[in-house]
Amino acid sequence: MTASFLIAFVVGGLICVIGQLLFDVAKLSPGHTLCLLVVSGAVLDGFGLYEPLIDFAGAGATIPITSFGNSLTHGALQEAEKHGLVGVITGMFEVTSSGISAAILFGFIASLLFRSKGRP
Amino acid sequence: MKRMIAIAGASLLLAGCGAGTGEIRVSGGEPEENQKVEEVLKEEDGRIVSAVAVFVEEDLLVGVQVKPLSRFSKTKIEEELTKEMEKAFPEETVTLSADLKIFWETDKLDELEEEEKLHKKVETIKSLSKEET
Amino acid sequence: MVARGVIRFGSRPTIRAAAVAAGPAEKKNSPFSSQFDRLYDSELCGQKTNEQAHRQLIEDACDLALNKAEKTISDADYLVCGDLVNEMTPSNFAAASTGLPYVGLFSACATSTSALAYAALLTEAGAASLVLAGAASQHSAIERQFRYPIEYGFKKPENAQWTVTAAGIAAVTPHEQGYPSISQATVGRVVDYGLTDPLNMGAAMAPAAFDTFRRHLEAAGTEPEDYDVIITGDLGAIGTELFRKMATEAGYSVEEDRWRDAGKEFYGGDPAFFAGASGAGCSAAVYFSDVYNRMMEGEYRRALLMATGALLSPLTFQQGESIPCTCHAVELVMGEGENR
Amino acid sequence: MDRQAYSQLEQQITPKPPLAVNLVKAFVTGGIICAIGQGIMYFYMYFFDFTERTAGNPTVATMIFIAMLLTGFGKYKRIAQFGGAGSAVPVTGFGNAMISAAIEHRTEGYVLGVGGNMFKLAGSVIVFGVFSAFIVALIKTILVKFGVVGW
Repeated sequence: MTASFLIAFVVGGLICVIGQLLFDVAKLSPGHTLCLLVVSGAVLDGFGLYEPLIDFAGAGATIPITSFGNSLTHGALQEAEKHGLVGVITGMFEVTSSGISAAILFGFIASLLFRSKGRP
Repeated sequence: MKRMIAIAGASLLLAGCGAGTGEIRVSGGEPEENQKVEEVLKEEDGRIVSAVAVFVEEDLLVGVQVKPLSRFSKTKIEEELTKEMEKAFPEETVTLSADLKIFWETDKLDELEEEEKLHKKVETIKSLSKEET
Repeated sequence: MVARGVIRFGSRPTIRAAAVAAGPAEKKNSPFSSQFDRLYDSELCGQKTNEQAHRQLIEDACDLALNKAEKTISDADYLVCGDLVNEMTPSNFAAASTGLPYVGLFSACATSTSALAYAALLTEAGAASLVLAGAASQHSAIERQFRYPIEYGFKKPENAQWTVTAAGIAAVTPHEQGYPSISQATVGRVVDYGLTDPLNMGAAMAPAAFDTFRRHLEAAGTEPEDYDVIITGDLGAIGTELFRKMATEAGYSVEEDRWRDAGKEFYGGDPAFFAGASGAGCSAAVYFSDVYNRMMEGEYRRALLMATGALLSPLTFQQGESIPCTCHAVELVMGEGENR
Repeated sequence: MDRQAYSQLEQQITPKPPLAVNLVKAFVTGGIICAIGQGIMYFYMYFFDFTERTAGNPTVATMIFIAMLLTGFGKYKRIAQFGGAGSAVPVTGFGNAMISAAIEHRTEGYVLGVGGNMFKLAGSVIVFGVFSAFIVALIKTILVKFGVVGW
């Protein structure tokens, strides 16, 4: 049990290290970095590699933004398996990442509750 | 921050009370059936940390925990074991999962006395194991 | 004409008074805060939006400057100021509430000196008996326009600068004894050395500062030693170092104490603010408090104010353009100095 | 000083980001966020009917809820100043991008301000996520059709 926390910590941390390398070494902006990571998540799932990573690392693989690309591809592939090419489009929206809906929901709630605090 | 650590800590403690490691527990069946389940599971011994198996009427429910590094091939292990179990028990409906939740729930089956609750629980476990994403 | 882009003011218009209004981070962290005339405890200055707060700061600075000059709004003839928000709306709204004839100036963070030069021209031409001139910035309003939302988590590099929340306004009148007067101004050229990092503004602006510096000194026939202070606008720690390196290479001798930079000093070198301060209000706040006061006390008899500005927009940056920069210089003298 | 000499000088003087320190900070921050996520995941598995496979969704939503509180109280940007990519890469960073934009633009009203600007930063992530998922799924489906690979 403790092992799974450790694994989540290490795997999640390593994905963030890749992000930091893209920031500092490749000099990408945060936006470019996140897009790149999402795309790599989607591609990894295309090769069937992301699900095993989730099995292995749990939250270490589902919490980083890469999982977002994975779940979109995964949804599309699941539907494609059942309905062929049309499923590619419908599946993607059927399994909309809960991250998006949560972010929209909480973003709106936050705009009702909070104001930006300004500088430290 | 403090609250988050508290939540994480609490769930860590709660999560700590499943079946012990290195243990294979089988119940609910005839002694030789139980023996057979253990044998099948032990063939996989390199990768399985602990397991619980329960016979309930027509059903055989198995929850296994695989070693951390073997989790990469969790789905494969599940498939292989299910096949072997089905071969060993052709009359039973085998529900086998390496999911921690299924493991916990199967573990709890033993404590249930009432027929109805038991039946409900079995159905829940079976449906949980089929769910995807 | 003295030289291209250089104006010598024979009538020596005077800065009769100057005032600064600033926000909470300035109150807490700036070594100049005791010299500011009004300090707010909230970034919003009691208003609903950041843009309204921005406008409030400008109005406050105008009021305070008039008070200090012992004048009223009806004595003023013009308002000349600017800021960094799109179309300079905070300045426009402040101008609307003062009701003064108004010229909005955009020179980015160099607006404090371009406004002073413009005000001196109006006075020199006999068109004004009192001009309010200055510049302002409000951290949140500027930051969200040029960078990210305020609460967005993003690691600022060490070369980043912080936009200040401050407005500085000077009351410029025809020559009066006993006040600092404007003797010469150099209108900056736009210099682009091809730098593209909007989080390293100081480095982008240093060449513009040096260009104006050299042109001003050549036209005035002076050496750096002739000035009690040469103070750039918001080059920050990195830009200042680059500016000094450029000057050294060109054969000028740099004197640490006399060569100041408002941005670098604004937050007292606190590493929490990285390379220092920036924003149109940064140079205005320091010029119209610390530098002005020191001139009034007689510590500085001759000062060269060189506010620098980066003339980019988020659009040009995203289109991959480099950052064009400028620097306007204004020379202040106290008493009947030389070079009349 | 010409442009080239200046740009060399500029590179010399501008401080380089301390790579090793930044990587360690990103690793630790990201790791802690993921470990907290793991805790929340176990919480959902233990108290509700979620399996390892399905607990990811409520976990992500909860993490974004926490990100909302931290963003609203002005703490997230401090975590980010320490953690760099460690706080940007987890979904909490995605949430922070949307939530900060929503808070920022509430002065322009809920429809044009909050609604219109919420996706200002995070929108590109959604666009590229959906588009790349489409391409990947399309290629794979076609390959399967032609029997090149299996599901």
